[in-house]
Amino acid sequence: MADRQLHKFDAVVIGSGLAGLRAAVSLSREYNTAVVTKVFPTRSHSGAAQGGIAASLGNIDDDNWEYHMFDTVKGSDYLGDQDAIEILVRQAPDVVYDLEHLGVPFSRTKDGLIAQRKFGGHTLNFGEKAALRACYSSDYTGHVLLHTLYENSLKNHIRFFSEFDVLDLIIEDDVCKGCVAWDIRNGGLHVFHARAVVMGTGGYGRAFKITSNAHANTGDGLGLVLRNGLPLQDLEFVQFHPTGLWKQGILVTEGARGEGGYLKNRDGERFMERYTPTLMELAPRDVVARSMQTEIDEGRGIDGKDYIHLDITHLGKERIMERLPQIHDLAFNFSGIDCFKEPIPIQPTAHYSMGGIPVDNGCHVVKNGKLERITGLYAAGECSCVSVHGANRLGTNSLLEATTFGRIAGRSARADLSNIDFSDLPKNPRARAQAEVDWFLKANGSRKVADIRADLQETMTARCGVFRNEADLKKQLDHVRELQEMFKEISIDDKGKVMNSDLMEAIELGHLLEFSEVIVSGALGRRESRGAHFRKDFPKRDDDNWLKHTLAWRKPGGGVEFDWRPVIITRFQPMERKY
Amino acid sequence: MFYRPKTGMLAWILFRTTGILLIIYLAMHITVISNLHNPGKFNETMAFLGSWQFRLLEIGLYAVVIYHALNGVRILIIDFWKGALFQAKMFWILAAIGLVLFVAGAYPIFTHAMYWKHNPDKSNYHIIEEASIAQETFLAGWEVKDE
Amino acid sequence: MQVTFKISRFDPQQEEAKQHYKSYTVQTSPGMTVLDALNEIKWHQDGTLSYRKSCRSGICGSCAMKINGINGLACETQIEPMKKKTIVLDPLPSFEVIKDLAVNMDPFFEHLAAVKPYLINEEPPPDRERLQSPEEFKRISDPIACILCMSCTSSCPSFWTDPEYIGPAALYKAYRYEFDTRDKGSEERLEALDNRHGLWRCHTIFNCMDACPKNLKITHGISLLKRKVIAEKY
Amino acid sequence: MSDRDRGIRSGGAFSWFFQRISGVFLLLALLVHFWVLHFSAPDHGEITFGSVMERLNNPLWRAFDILFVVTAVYHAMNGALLIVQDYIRATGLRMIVVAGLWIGALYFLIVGSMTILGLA
Repeated sequence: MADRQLHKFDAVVIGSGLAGLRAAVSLSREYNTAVVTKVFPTRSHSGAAQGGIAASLGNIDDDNWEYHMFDTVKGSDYLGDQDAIEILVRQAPDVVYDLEHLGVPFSRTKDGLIAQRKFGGHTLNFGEKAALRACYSSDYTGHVLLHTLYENSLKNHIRFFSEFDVLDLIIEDDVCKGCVAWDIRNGGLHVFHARAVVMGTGGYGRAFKITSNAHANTGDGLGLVLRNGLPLQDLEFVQFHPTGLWKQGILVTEGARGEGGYLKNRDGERFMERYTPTLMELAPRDVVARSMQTEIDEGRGIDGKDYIHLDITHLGKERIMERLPQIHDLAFNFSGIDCFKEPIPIQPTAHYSMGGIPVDNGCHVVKNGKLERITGLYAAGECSCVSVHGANRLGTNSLLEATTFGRIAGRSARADLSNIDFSDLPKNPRARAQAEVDWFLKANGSRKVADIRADLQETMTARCGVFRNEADLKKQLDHVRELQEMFKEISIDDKGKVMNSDLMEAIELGHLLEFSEVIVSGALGRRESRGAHFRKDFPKRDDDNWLKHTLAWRKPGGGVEFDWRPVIITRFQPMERKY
Repeated sequence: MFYRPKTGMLAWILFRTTGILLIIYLAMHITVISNLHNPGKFNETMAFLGSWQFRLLEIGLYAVVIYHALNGVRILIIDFWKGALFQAKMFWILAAIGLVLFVAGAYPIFTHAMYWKHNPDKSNYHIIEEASIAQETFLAGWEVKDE
Repeated sequence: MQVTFKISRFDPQQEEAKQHYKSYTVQTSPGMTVLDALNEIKWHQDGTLSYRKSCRSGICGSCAMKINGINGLACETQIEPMKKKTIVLDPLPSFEVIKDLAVNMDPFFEHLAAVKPYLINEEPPPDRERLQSPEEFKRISDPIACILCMSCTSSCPSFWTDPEYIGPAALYKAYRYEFDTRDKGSEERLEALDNRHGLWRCHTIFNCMDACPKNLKITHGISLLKRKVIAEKY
Repeated sequence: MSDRDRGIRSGGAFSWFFQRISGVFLLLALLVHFWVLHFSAPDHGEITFGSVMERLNNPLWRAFDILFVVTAVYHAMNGALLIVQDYIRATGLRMIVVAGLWIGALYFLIVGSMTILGLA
């Protein structure tokens, strides 16, 4: 009898965020494509991106890709690979036009062109003044991109396997042959046999307590890669977004500052003039987050508490409702704040992972610093590390990266597919995933998933957050390992197969614990401060020793193994990063 | 299945209910006026319908008509202008207008009913005979089967 | 404040599976949302409870459910301002319940696909963007914020009685493309719109707009679509 | 056409549009009807055979009344069909009810028109 839970597709895309869908839309033009995703496509967290997508269209300013490239390189604190960055910024206008042609509704200028706004770290003429570079759709940019790509997926008849959680990749002899996924709705393990697998599994903000990320953002893709003996790159670089709603961490777009919002401390002072007098509130995120944290740590938070005010009252009701309608709703629904009249309480929130699955410029997943590929495996978007963001990502570059490299991943796979045939599946491709599920469903220990997760998130935020130091990181590394041991003693309440979110949360926590060890180890190892990674004990950037990418493997018995990969520098030599 | 109704749903439920009541009324009304060919029965029926008890029912009918008509207007404003943006407010404004119309209209209906109640000698019963004579002039050639 | 959550439970794996209510007590604090309370219950009281959640900031549309008799997003609904001792949670009405508060979303997205919710324009695109004025953008700036949470369609009495009715969400999506100046697909979409399970099934009841967590002007959009079809036909 | 639609031809664009047009006409006609019959009538609004006959002698009034009846029956029938379409899900029962509605509509249409014309 045919195995009804065995599916064969030319290409399988894991994850249905911007990168995954963009790759799928590209692939589906030629090949039979499936998207396997643990949340329904339009529930993906790309939709929460608000502010914009960067491209040097020059619709308002006299902009060009070289300025954009310089800003991105400088923003990355020179850790970004400049060949990849060049691909990104040079393709940017075409990528945006392409999206517009696919139907994305952008806000417009008076002349009917795509409107552009200011965003942190984006400048004209190599740092002279803030540039209007972020194409946007009020403050729903990620949302409209995601929905438009989903709608194009419908047009292209892509097969969706929604609410299928991928538990394993099938990789043998450096060839990826597909993946194994758990059907969340009905239970059961499905095998997806494919010639090409594209990962677009997103980030891992849920390793932290205060985060702008969704409950789903548990970095499962990173865990899958680690378990298959592949490395992760630059995981210690975690971006903290300056403006998360206080206590919730919910994102308040940088566009709020791009439109002219102020940051104020308890004395009502626009404190950014002490840190970055040229760009003020529009400095890159790492700089603003650190400045805010410094204000808070030195007792100048509002009422001495751990938050700062984001003031947009002076923009006026009309402009807020036109350009930032979502911010108005978020502030009202989640903080009870009327942003027409009152400032919004905000604090830094874990937002984006610069690191991820190491890939070459064609989005092929590589297995080492020599860039040797895994055949048939691709990665794009936040889960990957090309690396275009280096040590710190500029706002609006993530939507750009996801769509640009999503398209590149799709195109690479299309090109490769003419040479890749289906390879035979192993005898029992489900074995490992089956063992995992069985173990969880039988787990009858004394610990709760929720407690271990809360502990991990709290300690990661406290010890591996905006500011880091050796003592804290060491303590945290030990603690993560302790938590990994505790995890072996968990139990879950729900033993069923239908919509078992208890099981899902346990699986997700397993991933979180594994790569959190890599994050902390990487942060402990990198004895310098660069971009989002700031060591109070090593506050200076150290180009002599640390101008290199971290590659980290998780050893089978536990512990992390490192290797390094040089940073590619083409046009811009490292220099001091000042704004 | 319970779903908490808000203004819009309330308006719609009432609209459908009054619609059904009006269908029933329409059927009755046509039946009644079909008696027009028989002046005797016509006046008899009219007299019955003119009784003050029935006039009270008529006031109810009047309310139903007002509601159905005004909500119809509301729907037209929704369908052909931008009424959807202020439909709830519109409902209450029209409700106020409806109330005024109702009081303005119900009062004369009711006073008429009272008038007949207190002046039974002036009610329709007196003109039955007169009308029966008139029948012949009007209904030349019409076969009167009843009575 | 102590609040009792009366939650609709249904587990198809039980023998003689039947929908029933189970009550949980949660200690609330200011700012706590219904989703926070559900998490509290799931994480510390009863792990077998199933519901969908993701962004918890009102943009993904996962956690739509019936809260005290009216559809909305659990993540956006603050508990204490409701001033209720008991809060009743049900799955979205009119959709098949998979387990507890999670419903089968397939029919909803099939209806959405029926209106061809994508830009139809066979003319080769220009090298740059297609032009569109700010006013033209403004006509679609409301519907593009739709998060497809299903609250509207599930709240619609017309949908309750006619599962084939494509529902307010799909109609509003159709509006989003029909009124996009770049779109040329009117004729292709007409088939799905101009029939008794399409536009004309909307009786302007406004449950959709009352339920919409994004406060979108759904019924107004549907009215404009109706007018457009009427104007083309008569 | 799916099974659920059997027995109903209503609910399309025409039905929607004409329901509104007929509604507007009915509203205006009703105002006239009410005014002429009830409010402006002498003798405290009594309706007598004589007063009705007098009015119906005018062919314009007759045309008006016939149009009124036709529109009212149409509007009622269309509304009823919409309600049936919503709430009666069993095909058999629905066909019976729809048939009943048609018979009723035709009956009242004929009776109403005959009444007005028969007096001419």
